[in-house]
Amino acid sequence: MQQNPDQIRRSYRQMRLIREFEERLHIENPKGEIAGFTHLYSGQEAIAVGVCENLREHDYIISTHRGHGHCLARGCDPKGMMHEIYGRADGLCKGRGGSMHIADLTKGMLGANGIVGAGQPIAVGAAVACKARGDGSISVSFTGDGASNQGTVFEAMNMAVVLKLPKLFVLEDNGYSEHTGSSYGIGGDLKTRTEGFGIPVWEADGFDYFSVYEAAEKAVAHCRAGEGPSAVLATATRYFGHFEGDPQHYRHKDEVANFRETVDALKQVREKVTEAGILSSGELDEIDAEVLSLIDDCVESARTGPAPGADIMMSDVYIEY
Amino acid sequence: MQQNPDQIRRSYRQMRLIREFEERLHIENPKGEIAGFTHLYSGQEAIAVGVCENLREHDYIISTHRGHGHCLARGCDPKGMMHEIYGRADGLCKGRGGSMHIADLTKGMLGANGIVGAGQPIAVGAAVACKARGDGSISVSFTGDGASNQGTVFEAMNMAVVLKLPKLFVLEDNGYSEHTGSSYGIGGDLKTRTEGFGIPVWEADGFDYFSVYEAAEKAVAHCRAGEGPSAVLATATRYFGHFEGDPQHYRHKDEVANFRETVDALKQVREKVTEAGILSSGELDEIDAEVLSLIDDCVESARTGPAPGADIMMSDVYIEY
Amino acid sequence: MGEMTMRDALNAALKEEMERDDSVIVMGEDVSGGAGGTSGKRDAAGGIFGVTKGLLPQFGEDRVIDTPISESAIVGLANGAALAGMRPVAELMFADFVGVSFDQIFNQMAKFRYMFGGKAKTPVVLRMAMGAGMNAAAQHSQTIYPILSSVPGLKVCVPSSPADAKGMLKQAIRDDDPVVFFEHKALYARKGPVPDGDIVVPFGEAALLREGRDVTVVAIARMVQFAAKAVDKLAEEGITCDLIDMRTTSPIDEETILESLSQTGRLVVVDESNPICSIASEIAGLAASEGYHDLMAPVQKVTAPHTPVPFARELERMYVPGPANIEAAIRSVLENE
Amino acid sequence: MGEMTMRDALNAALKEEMERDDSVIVMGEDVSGGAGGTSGKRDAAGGIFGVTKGLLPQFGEDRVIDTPISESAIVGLANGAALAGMRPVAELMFADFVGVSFDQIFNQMAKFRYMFGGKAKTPVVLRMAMGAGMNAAAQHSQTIYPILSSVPGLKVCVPSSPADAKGMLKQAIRDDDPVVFFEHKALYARKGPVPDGDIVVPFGEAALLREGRDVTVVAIARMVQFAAKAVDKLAEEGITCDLIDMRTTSPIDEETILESLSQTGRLVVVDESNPICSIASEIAGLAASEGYHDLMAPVQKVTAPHTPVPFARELERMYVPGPANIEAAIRSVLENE
Ligand SMILES: Cc1ncc(C[n+]2csc(CCOP(=O)(O)OP(=O)(O)O)c2C)c(N)n1
Ligand SMILES: Cc1ncc(C[n+]2csc(CCOP(=O)(O)OP(=O)(O)O)c2C)c(N)n1
Ligand SMILES: [Mg+2]
Ligand SMILES: [Mg+2]
Repeated sequence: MQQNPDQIRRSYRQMRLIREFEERLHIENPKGEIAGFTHLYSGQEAIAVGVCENLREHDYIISTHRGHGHCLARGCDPKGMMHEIYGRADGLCKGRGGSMHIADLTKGMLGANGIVGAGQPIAVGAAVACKARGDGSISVSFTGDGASNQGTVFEAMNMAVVLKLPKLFVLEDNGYSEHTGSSYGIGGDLKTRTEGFGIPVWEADGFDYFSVYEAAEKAVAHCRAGEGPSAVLATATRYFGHFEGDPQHYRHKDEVANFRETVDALKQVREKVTEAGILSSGELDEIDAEVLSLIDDCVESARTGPAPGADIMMSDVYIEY
Repeated sequence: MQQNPDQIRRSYRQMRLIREFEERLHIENPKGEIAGFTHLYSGQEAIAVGVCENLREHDYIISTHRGHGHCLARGCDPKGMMHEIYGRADGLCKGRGGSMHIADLTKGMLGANGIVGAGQPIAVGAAVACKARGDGSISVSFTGDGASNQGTVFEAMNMAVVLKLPKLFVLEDNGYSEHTGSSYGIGGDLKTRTEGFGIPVWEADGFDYFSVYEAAEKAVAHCRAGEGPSAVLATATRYFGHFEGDPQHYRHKDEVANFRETVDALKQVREKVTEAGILSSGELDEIDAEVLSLIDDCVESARTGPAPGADIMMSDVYIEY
Repeated sequence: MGEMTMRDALNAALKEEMERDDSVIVMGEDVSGGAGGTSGKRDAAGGIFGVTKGLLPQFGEDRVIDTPISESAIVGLANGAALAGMRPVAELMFADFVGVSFDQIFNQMAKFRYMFGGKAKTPVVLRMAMGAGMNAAAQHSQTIYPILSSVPGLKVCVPSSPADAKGMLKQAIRDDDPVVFFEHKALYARKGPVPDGDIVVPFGEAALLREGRDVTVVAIARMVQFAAKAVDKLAEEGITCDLIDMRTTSPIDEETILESLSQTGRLVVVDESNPICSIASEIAGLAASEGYHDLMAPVQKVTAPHTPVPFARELERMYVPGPANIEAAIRSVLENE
Repeated sequence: MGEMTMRDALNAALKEEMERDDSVIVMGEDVSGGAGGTSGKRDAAGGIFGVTKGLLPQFGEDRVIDTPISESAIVGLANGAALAGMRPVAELMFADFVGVSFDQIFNQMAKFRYMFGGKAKTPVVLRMAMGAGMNAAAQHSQTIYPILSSVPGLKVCVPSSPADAKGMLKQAIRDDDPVVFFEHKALYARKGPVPDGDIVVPFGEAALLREGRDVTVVAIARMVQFAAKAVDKLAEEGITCDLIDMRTTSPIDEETILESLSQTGRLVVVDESNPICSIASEIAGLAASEGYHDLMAPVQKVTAPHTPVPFARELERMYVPGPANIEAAIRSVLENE
């Protein structure tokens, strides 16, 4: 925990932003205004933020079906995101993508992706561009424990090694792949499997922002130095169901409450930085309040945003046709 | 080398059969009577035979695009195969499959396959059937060094571990993936990568029949005992080009000659068993002569076999339609 | 004859076939669920749409196989098990995931029998949920039966009612050829009458749901319902249509369609897919060749536009052909001669 | 204007575009070859069909990228590089390998721009060799442009001549949309005139190769040659045809086809693909809808049968539509009114 107050303030705010964005969606969702599948990231905030705080302007990230956290951590506009989730014409993707396809190319955010395991080879491709530019930029993919069993993920790892690309693989084990525990579907273990391709892996406690930040710092440095791909393996949990509406029969009813009470990422940062005297409780409360009101704004504005019309349905299939 | 003379006689004959089958095709191919792609197995005989000699009637194997060796080692009829390669109506696949699709379900031979990496998940499926029957039978896939980079192969390995199936993965590193050295495309190494899934790997010298036999013996025993999948990793070379007609610019011109002179699989067996006094040189010569005349027969008969007609083109798309 | 949802009808078909034949096994992601979870409860999912619910408790883990997220391997697993004598029913969850498993469908299961000289049989059923209606956007809403129907060696089912769903799934399981079985998401919860007992619906036989004089309306899956609405509405005006539910898009029951066309002379084809190389194109093409002499007006294809499936409610509603589009198309073939 | 093979024309297009624009890169299995081999020679392959020969020596390993056998990752690589500002030309070797990489084509490159609100562009060119003619059997001989043409967001090229191949590949590389580029194996070695200098063929413009009064013949890739034979033969008898080379199957130049049909009233569509949901079906369907009032006889579709591609010479020859089939179809649309 050698970070300066500004860095911590920013990271804490990012984590709080993700948390409140997701907790609020969990409240809004049952009201019926939000369409489609919504996969929430609450509980894993330290991973997205711990990794993305190590990134630079020209780096790329690619996300998963559970993309809000990665988008926010990468700096996507929360209001644009909320409008997108509500299917508004002025959402980040004009209401055509929704929760599962939020992207912002101007931020180097190559999209959430509804196909599990599809993002990894794409991110490897972005790493080809990074290498060609020679500016030390890197490309990052996020991969769930369940997704890690998809063949494309292994192909991506192998390809990144063969081409010696600046590619960071972030493996997020949140305990579940839909309704199945992550241990069930993984032959061997995530670390050994990744190392088998010749990729160094830094492990982290995914509830602990500092742990993730430090692991990512090393892994990112490896990539930027031109040493080829690297990986971060972080373990945490998701606080909500696989998607909103999931009755979670597979889960002990106290499981999440225990995590929330003991190792919650936000709680941990707050305790550590106040105890260490880096930031005061009051400063953190201010951030919390600011974020809460921002989220209020986002939801209010999204609820009444403009509906997309036929022109939006028919456009952007091609650039020129 | 604790095998009895009968076993050795049979294995030697199998290897000789593959060798002469392939060498003869190499001679016949430029004459223009054989259509399509032909990938020859010469040089790797010890692998197919060393593995298949460990198999039982109800086991399954699945092959690759380079399938003749596996087919013959599994007991497919050489004449039926030769007719197939010549595109005859009475070939093993009625002339519809050709070299790349030879199969004989009655022998538990689930086919050569033109799609690199496609056979492995299929063989895992056959292992599901083996497990269900509970008769100790197993399913074997052969995989080239190049194919080992296909995502489906990793998925198959993982699946076999998760479902704890009696599935043997035979990895054949013959030095090349088409026109590229095998080292180029493989991140990490084949052994560590496979072990990363929790699959034990037995290594073998793929030029040495006894080495392969013994490695396969252990790996097969592991599967039959219900311990889950296992692997054999064998290294050898192919004596001919990737396919017939390949000018092999990627290869040093003396490379194959050196292998043929020093470590050739047939030569090694002959030397070892005659030196150990298990079989005499004369006995082996007899086998060679018998095989040569069988191959003559096969080619003669295939050259004049019946051409397939429209009925064959239109049948077997469906069983009932 | 009871009323049940398509979901329950499918579930019953699976259960009955598994009881009847030990070689029938089920596999896919979360087909039971709960393995490795902290509640200790298995069958926690029963399939993401609940179609395989209750099978694990009854038939056990060896016959109801939860898999990792590896669709190529899932379909490969089914293919290999089928070659080795079993009757696997693999679930692909969303039809869009054909993307990650296409080789095993397109180059493997469809071709084994032919390539291997007629010696293989591959009795795989590949179930998948298709279609828009859940605002699941571009990668979870497609209806790709045209792509699958174009592949020789595959049979393709697109049931529109609970009874057909049950009878066709039973036929699919008993069929010795590989069958791709599409279940429309928007139909799972719809109820309909299902005859008691062992019903089997043969493939390649379209159903004539309404009889009429004026127009032949051919529809698929969810579009059958919308077409029925349009047809019933027009009937009140005295415009009557033959309404044909294709039921399988491979094989296509060309006879029933051409027979109807020979009576009406006018054709509307309703297909939720994108328009190019669709089943709508195929049937329109059939009318231009085999049906030419009967055709008295231009064929109308009613399809989704040539765009991915959009997310927002308003957009998805515009994207999916509805009763109003079908009604307009029927009117137009009557006007335009 | 020189004579060259389609292979050389494609090679020249790649070379010229790589010289023109640094962001153009090439990737695939053995696009150069020789890495890790014992001869020490690179560019030992230059692509399995020789199309990328000589690029590595000129442009280096960073722009001519040999890959492992991992087609999903190859296409993914191209997709990601394109999103990040490059213009990748990825080679899939055989079109059949779309099976193992379909998701990256179907769910990713085709949909990024739409799903992402119009902010992405994906200027990928995906080259692949298609078609029968080499006795490469069921998994190495398919012509799957109908499947790709059905996917909104993709453009699809099917050139029939060296000049078009060059001009269309250049357009494909400069195009900001993803393009699937089919090269017919049986055409690589065929020579034809290619204009000097920088030629670019726009997409969606079919070529009228012969003009006639009696029948409109629409053909694709290798079928254009066979159709030309049939058309030229019939011309000797005084039967004259419009021969239309589609050149792109997405977009389809419906105007040119309908315009011709309005003159001839008769249509033959020649497509090497399997018949169901083919481009032949699509064009026949077009005739039944937009072209209805001009149609004076049943449309004839000349396609491969609904079977996988068989291996043996005799079988493959029967499988592929030839000049005789086309001639018969033309005669039949003239007889049958
Ligand atoms: C190719 C593909 N297969 C299956 C799915 C359905 N699916 C969506 S999320 C998911 C589980 C993913 O688990 P994990 O990677 O651990 O991510 P998490 O949901 O835990 O964040 C599955 C199976 C999909 N979207 N794409
Ligand atoms: C999916 C797929 N990609 C590419 C090919 C083309 N191809 C055929 S064999 C081969 C090389 C295979 O190398 P390896 O697995 O080492 O087997 P070997 O040829 O050495 O026996 C390639 C790339 C193919 N048939 N299928
Ligand atoms: Mg997870
Ligand atoms: Mg090899």
